[in-house]
Amino acid sequence: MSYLPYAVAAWLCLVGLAGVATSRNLIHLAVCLTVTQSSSYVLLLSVGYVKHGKAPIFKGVPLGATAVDPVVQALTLTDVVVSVVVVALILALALDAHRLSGTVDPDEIVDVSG
Amino acid sequence: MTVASTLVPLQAVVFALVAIGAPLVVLTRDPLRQALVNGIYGVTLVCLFVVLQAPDPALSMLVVSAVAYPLVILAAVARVRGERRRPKETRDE
Amino acid sequence: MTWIPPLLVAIPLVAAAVVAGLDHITPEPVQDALVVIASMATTALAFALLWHAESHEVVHWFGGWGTRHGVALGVDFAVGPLAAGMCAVIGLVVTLALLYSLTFLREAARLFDALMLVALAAMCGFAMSGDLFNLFVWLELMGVAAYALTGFEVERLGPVQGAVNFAITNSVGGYLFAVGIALLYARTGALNLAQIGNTLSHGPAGGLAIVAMTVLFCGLLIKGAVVPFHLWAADAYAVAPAPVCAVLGGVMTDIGLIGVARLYWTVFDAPFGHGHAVGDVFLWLGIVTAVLAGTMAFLQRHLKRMLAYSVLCHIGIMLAGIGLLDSSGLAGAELMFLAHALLTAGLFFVAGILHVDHGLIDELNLHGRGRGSWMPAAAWFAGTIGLVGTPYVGIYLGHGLIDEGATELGRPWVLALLWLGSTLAGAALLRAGARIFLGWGEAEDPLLGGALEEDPHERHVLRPLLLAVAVTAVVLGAAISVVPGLGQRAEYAADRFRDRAGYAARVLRGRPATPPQRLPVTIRHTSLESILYGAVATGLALGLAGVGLYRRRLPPGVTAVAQRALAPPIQVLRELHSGVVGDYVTWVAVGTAVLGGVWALLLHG
Amino acid sequence: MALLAPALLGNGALLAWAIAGLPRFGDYRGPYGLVLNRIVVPLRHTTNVVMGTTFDVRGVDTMGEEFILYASVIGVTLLLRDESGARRVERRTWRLRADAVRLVGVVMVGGGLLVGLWLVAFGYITPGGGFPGGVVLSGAILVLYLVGSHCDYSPFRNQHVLDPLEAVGAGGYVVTGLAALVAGMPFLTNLFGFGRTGTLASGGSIGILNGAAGVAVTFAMLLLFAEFLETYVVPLEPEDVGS
Repeated sequence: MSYLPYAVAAWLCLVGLAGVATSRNLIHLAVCLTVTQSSSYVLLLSVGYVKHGKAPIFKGVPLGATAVDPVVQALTLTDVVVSVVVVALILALALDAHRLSGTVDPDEIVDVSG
Repeated sequence: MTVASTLVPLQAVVFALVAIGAPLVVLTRDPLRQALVNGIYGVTLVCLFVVLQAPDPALSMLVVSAVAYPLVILAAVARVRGERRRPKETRDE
Repeated sequence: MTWIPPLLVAIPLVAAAVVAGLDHITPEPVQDALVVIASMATTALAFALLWHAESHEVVHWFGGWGTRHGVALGVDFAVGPLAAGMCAVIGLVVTLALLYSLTFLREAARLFDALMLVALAAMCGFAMSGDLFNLFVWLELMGVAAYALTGFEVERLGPVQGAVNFAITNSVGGYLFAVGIALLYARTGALNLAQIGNTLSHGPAGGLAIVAMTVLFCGLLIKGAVVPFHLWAADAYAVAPAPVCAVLGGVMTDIGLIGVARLYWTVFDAPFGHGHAVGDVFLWLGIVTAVLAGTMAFLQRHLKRMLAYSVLCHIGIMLAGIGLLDSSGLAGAELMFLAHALLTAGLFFVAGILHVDHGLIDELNLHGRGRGSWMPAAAWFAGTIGLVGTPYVGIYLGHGLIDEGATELGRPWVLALLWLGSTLAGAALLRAGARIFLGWGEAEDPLLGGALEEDPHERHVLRPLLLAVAVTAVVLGAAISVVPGLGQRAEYAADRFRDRAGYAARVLRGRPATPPQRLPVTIRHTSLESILYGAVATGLALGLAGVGLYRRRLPPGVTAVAQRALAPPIQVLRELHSGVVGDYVTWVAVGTAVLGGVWALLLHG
Repeated sequence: MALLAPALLGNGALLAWAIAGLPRFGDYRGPYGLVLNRIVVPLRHTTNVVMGTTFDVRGVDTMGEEFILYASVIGVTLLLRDESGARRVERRTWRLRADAVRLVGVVMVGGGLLVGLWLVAFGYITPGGGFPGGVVLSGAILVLYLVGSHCDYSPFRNQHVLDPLEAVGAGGYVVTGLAALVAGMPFLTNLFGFGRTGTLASGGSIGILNGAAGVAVTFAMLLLFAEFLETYVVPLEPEDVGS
């Protein structure tokens, strides 16, 4: 059971990747990307967890109390912003694709290949 | 060192919920319904962050899955649905 | 001088904020001046940094948070001569591209300028950073700017497709990188590269380190567009406006390789440096990339797509140089980066000029139309010769140093394969030049496939400015091989870059760098072998270009045999580059699994 | 593609191998986070170590993050711009008329603004901070425009106002960092007095950077929403007849 958190993170990564690779709709694909990315924050927060630790916020808590790692939380904050940004950009591109070709299917917007 | 699991039951349950939520998001192929499922998945992630003692990421995740994702995704879905499908522009091959 | 590194990031970022924020308010000339001055100032500071970094390691701890008992508290930029040189060239190419776009892209110019400046800051930050997560931040920042710049021409489907493929594959790469960060952090409890390396040098490496290395390197190889992670690159580079292509193809692709080298020699050299398994995988990936991309370049008729494959070809050669894991190879890769960045940018600029003149970007459609425009023609041919590696021109010196490294390592066959790559790519560019500027060859060639849609026509440009920028880039790039003393300095820089323990001591304990012995200021000479290879490659490239132009004049027997032998593989190659992003992501998954498997077999046990 | 399943299996095997080498869940041994938990509060007087890390110890990462957001707003604006005049059509205004809806809206706006400001203001003492606060604020301001019957959609779209504000947020972050450099200290050095632990005046420049991030995020999100909603608002008439 001690490895369940990491296994969940790996699972999210694979599920998201499968979704991205098979998606036929750019809006759906963008959301699948966020699932892939959620893997990285689940992994980060899991590796920084300390047994019986409290949040690293020392208001009304004596300094030196057992607390979980603050660094992974700071990294997760950045990661969350990145995922919003990527979704916004891909959706903007999806709207462009729809305006130009009437479809948001990545297989059908192929203009260049080879 | 105890051999017993370091994972408390509450945490195990939330991890399991997240693990179940992810394939549901991916397998919901209809974007509108997916936005809904993704919102629920976001809430499970928020719960996960809370039980991992990470209130700051939990708040960020909460506002992202309650405000940012729905607004942007629904606007995109509405636009794609609302406009009648235009014929693919002809290009000289 | 430790105040310089943060400025290379801060100046372009502030300028980007001001330019985009004050759009509609300040007059256009002021904005233009601001953009160009910010970029030039960044470049000038990067050169000053290069000067200083030769005898010092310039370490800047942000916020003054240094180290405590060997634990890095904050984030650092640690700059040696190699990183400083990268920043200088990045600044130079971006500045040239911004000058070029002053009249080339009038519409939505502010947004364009702001994104270019953001990309400049992100690339410099990436080249200098000494912190694993900080690398990720810069990687994502340059990505976001680049996706939008690729889709700049929103009225055509091609750019949208290119930007979609670019954004999705590179985002997946970013997530792989993030997973790698989490794994290494769990193992070492550190984010500072030097500290991670120190921790990993104790005790067995184990599967965790192998997998972490795999996902981190795969993330970077996606950015670096190395086979099989390269599929997005041609789609993206063929559709972006010429100045954007110059930046993406000239310097941003190479960023992935800078990351690979940095991570290898600060972190993974510690657990895996005793063998050659990591390097050999890079070497093979590089060779396959060089030959495959060279072949693909030869099969293109769209100039920018051809140049994109030429970029990938040289990326492959540079990766092979890094994969030799010695100073000659790394120095060769660096010198090749300098020349290749400027020459590629120059050729993209020339392609932009052709487009301005004729509204066309297709080799066959442009057949004979470039007759009489001798300046663009001269720039094109000079750039092409520089990219083949003709002795003492352009990338030659880099090629020669990589040759030396391979020979010392007892792998002389590497030379032939790498030279084959640049020959193929060079032949394609020569063929296009001959067809366009000299009107040689036939106006139809089914080998090259169907025509792609032409870009919209940009008319109101200051053509002399475009030409001046293009010629400057080509001349600077072609001269890299004969700059006195540059080769020796690159070797010294590579020595310092590869010294993991020394880097860790300089970063974590503030030990000063040992300044080099007086380095000679003479042209670095190369082995006789390289001169021969260079000469043969040039001849072969000319010959192949001729075959490309006058294929139908070959004896019918030869054509038939060639047709039968080559048609099926060419067909397979074209189908692999399908333009469908789902396939690309599948290839990313395949590549990661295979690389991880290979390293697991070679390194475990 | 038939290759996908085996490739994902391979990746799964790799990840499983890596996981086997990880310390057991809950066994984080540092050193990085444990050191920061010990030193940030005494050195900076902020009780929220995560925010102390985000805006001070690793402040440069957050600067990059603000610009990732900034670049994406510019990028989305670039991608969704109307290049061809032919497609330029009158924007439909977005007005909600039912009073009950508006009442709900006003309550939401009030609550949203309060929550957002609170999150930004106290972020470095208790959980919160510039990013979640900014997103909530932008949501509240968006609702404000939707319920306000007199202000139609267009002033909200007015980039002459929003662009500079966003730039002030993102640029302000860098300028705060540069101020330290000008003073002869490393970039982003915390120059100010650190105040009493656990109060608003604690943390020195953490508060300034947090505020800058809040401003940047608020207006970045507003611009982002505006771009997407505007695209949505374009009417469905066959505007491209004859073009």
